[in-house]
Amino acid sequence: MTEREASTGRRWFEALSGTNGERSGTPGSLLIADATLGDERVTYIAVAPDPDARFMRARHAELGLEEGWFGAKYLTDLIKADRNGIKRPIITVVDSKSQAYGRREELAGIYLAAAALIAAFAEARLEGHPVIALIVGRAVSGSFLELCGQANEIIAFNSPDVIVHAMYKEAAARITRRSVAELDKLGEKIVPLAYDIGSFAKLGALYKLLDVANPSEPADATVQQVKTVLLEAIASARSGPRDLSRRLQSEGAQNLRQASLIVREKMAQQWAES
Amino acid sequence: MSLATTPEIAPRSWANRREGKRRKLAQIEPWMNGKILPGRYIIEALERLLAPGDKVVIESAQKAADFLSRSLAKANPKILHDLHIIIAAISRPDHLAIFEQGIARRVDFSFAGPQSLRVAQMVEDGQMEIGSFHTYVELSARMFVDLIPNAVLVCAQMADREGNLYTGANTEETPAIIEAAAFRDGLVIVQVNQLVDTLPRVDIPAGWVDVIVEADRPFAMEPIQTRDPGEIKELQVLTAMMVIRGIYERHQVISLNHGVGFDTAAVELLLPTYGTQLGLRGKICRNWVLNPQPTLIPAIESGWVESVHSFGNEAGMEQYIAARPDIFFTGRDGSLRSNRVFCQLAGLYAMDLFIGSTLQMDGDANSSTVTRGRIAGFGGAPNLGSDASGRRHSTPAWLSLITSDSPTVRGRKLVVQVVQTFKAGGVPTFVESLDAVEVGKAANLPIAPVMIYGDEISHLVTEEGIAYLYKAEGIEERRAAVSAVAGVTSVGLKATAKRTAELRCKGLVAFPEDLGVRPSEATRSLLSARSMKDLVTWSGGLYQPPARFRSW
Amino acid sequence: MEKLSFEYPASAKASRKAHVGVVGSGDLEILLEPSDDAKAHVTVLTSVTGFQSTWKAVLDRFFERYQGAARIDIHDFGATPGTVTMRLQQVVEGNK
Amino acid sequence: MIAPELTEEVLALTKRRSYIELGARDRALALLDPGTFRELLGPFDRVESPWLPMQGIVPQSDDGCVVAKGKVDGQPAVVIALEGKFQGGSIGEVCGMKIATALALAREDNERGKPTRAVLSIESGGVRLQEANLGELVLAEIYAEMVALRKHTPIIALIAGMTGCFGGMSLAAGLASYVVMTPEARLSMNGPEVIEQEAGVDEIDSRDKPFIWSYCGGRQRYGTRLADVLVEDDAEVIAASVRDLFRRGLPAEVRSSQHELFLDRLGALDPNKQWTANELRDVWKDVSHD
Repeated sequence: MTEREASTGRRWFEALSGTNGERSGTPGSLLIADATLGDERVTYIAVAPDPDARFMRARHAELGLEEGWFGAKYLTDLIKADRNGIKRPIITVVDSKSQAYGRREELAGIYLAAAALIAAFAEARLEGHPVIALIVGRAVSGSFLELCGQANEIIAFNSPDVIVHAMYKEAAARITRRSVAELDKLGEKIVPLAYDIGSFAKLGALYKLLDVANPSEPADATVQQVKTVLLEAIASARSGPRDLSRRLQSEGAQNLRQASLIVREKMAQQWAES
Repeated sequence: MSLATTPEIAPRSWANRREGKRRKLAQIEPWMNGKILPGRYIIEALERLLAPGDKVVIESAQKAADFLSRSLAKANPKILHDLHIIIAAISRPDHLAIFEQGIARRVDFSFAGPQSLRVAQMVEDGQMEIGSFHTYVELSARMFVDLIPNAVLVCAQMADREGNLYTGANTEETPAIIEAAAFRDGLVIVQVNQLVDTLPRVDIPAGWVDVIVEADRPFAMEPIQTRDPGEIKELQVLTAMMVIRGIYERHQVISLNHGVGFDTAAVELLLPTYGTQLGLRGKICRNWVLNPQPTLIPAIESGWVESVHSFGNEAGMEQYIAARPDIFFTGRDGSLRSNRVFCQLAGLYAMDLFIGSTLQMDGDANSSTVTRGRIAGFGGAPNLGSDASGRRHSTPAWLSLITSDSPTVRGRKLVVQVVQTFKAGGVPTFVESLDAVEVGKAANLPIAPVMIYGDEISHLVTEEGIAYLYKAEGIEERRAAVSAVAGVTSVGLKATAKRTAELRCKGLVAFPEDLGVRPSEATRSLLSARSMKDLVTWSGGLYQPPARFRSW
Repeated sequence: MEKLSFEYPASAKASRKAHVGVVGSGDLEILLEPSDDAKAHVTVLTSVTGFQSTWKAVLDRFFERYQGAARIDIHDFGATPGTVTMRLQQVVEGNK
Repeated sequence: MIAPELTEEVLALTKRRSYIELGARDRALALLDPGTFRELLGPFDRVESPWLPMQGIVPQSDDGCVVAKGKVDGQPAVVIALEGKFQGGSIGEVCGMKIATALALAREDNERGKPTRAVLSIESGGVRLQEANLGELVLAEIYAEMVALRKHTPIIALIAGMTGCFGGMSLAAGLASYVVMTPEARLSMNGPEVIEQEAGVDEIDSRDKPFIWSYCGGRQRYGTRLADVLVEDDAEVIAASVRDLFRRGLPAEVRSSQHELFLDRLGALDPNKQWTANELRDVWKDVSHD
């Protein structure tokens, strides 16, 4: 194996788990490690760059076919293993470019690999595993949906390098026939369009927006700081509901997801009446 | 009687053209193997065979001799310049390149659809000089009178070693173009897709051909007549219903030509459903002058159609045509025999009706597809959409347009325009003055490029209703009838309720309810085929749509 | 995008709610609800600006024939006047 | 003139009612037992996208999503139908929330012993870029509800029309208990234009329509057992296939849980070559866990 490509995600994964996350039998891009956090045994998961990935369109920290299916299988086995014991917290360390874009991927049904991984995280949450997403870098489109979407609690670093979005700016500009400058301008006015993590936080889906010194280079102090927050998030997940309803109860959602709330309220009312 | 000749004066040569042609061919003799020229010499060969000032025909309508036009565009403009190009359709970037390079300057043409913007620019920039706009058949006619070519660059599907040509399904105007050169000592240069030992049939004899070159790829072919039924709108179903009830049924239209477009495709697709419900099968729409448009398949399959003669082929229809020789003109090999000149002639003299569409129409019913900033020209519409006053045979439809009881009156062809009052984007179809008038002035044309003149149009159909313009007595009445169906365009807003009521009473204007057409029935479910795939099903799998139309 | 409002006199209350169309390319959506005053109130939200007089002409003609008291909401995505008229006829069909 | 005999295929074509041609509301009507359709948050509730008008885009009164309660095969059901003609069936806050809420309410029915089943009729290009991050969030909520509901009752994803099923909604199709497709439908995560943009025209030529349908069209997805049923575009036949699937009950193992099978399928592929659709079918034919 060639030397591991450095990335913010990999650095944080290694700093938190104390291992490089390599496991025989799973792809090199899929980092998985069991570690101790406080008194807890937790599992860390990340998708990182791997120049040797079997599928060439998934070598730069993309969620591809293998990342999806191997990740799903691992999680499903983990759920089984913990069935009668303590439900291990699962922490994703997220700095992944996007889903993989390629012909082979579409032929072999990458949508299903993604669905499999999402289902596995959702099952874990429904089974009572605290699922925590720690966004340290990119969580765009498929990488957000697959690694963060089903988490009980999402934590993001308050850093200009952290980005949560449906699509990278250049591509979104092309498709919506706007210039990048126009997109930025719109983002100032229309919060869900903005690319900065502060705006995303306003939507109410984050457990915490975390200020970390030098977020791309973990240090002892910042690792400790993050671990503390992770433990809080785990406790919060354990005490909270097993669905995603908290995202809608947040203050941010009360401000910016009023339409969502109206849909929920009115439909429930009409459903009951019909 | 004897004629005195003076020995000092050299006798006039009566074969300068023949001599010139011989000399030119001698210059490429070393490269030739019989009539076959290896493709790698084509650019140099064109430089030797053509000369500045020559009139050169480039074949380009549905099929295009694109290997030859691409090669001509690469010629050295120091050797080859100021050619006069005669071309039916300026359709390809390489056609424009020939002018940009200065290889050609003057052009006589018919149509410039996809390149119409660039053509307008090049005229403005002085890179291109327009002789005249023509209709297709008119341009072919001039090749025998005052635009006799020095050379023609044409295409065929195959040639044999002797030089006989097979033009196959897409014969179009190849025979006419070649005839104009071959019999007046012009050079006949042909690109072929394939050299073979035995041809399926001989369409052009070797004796008319001078140079054959195998193209680097098959000649370009655009499926320009294919309309996807999936894109037909409900309003087009409504106008199609009105056309069938208010025109075809009323005038007993038996022989007809459909222009290309969704409006007419809707009519074709309604025949097996709406037309059959009205009990009209066998009574109308039997003999067609039309390319083998896929939207005609359901009408053919349900027994509406007796015959179809075609201008050219339509890609993907080959197997279907071969399996329906009772309907289409086919060679013994089974492939379509098309011929644009004969088909235009049939459209002029043997049709009960022409129906087509336009981009603009003025209050007098003059129409044009020329709009600002574009020099598009016309294809066959002006011919097909005109009444040939030299016609002498009569049919019920032709006679039904007689409006006077003079003992020497003649009948008239039905010339129908079907339009929506507004085009997409809120652009009105009906305008106070055609853009063509301005465009004509700007391009220094002697007359405005009108496609069909108002007095030629017998019927105008819009989503509002039908104006039976042939009944109009005088220009004022024609204008009023046009306004009555022109919706809320500036032309339509001139209509008054009172005048329109009078015209309805007189039978000059009919709204859907006057025709027994119910707008609520005008849904897409009335179309006998609603998708390309439905057309394939109707054809029993014989129609094979080009890739761009396949979504399954 | 442009928002336009029109008002027409009406003689009878529209009988019921009706909805037709879709806010898709070249099409429009129309919602019709009975109104208690003797008027037809039309609001148009259109993606194409600068066509106020065309809208007025289309609606003027339509309300020469239709007399229902109704609140009519139009969401337009570049429909031609012909399409607008067709959808208006559909939405009032059986709703005189 | 004598009426010629039309082939059975043509006769069937002339008789059938196209499902693809139907709008979302009529699709829901076609899927539900006659007389049982009751729309929730219909056009007159006017719950529209608040975000589109802010960007000068005309909203639709149902935000492109029709939710209807009723019965399928006599059993309580909810049909969720997306309208491909409005903003390409894209998922914005309101329409996404309508889907997630309908699924949640169906789950609550099931938890209370009422076996409400769910059909998703999908026409979608994916997340609505004008509502970007809210689209992502509602998608996550849709997935969460699908995983919870499919434990109780089958969820059928029905992909019929020309918009196809892309982006975020392709993942929803991946989470469904059963997938029904027509040959015209496509099911794929990334649209061909996006892949061409990201990976070049040699990877995917987005204008080559036969090629695109060859890898993600209904025929191929059915041929590689990524779809359970392939149906012709006929509203009655499609409704019947939905009823049949519900009669099957819960699948032994939903597709997104078949890890071993799909890992074996991936293992059988040579990652160094670009496979054709037929090659994939051939290779996968031999990888079976039945």
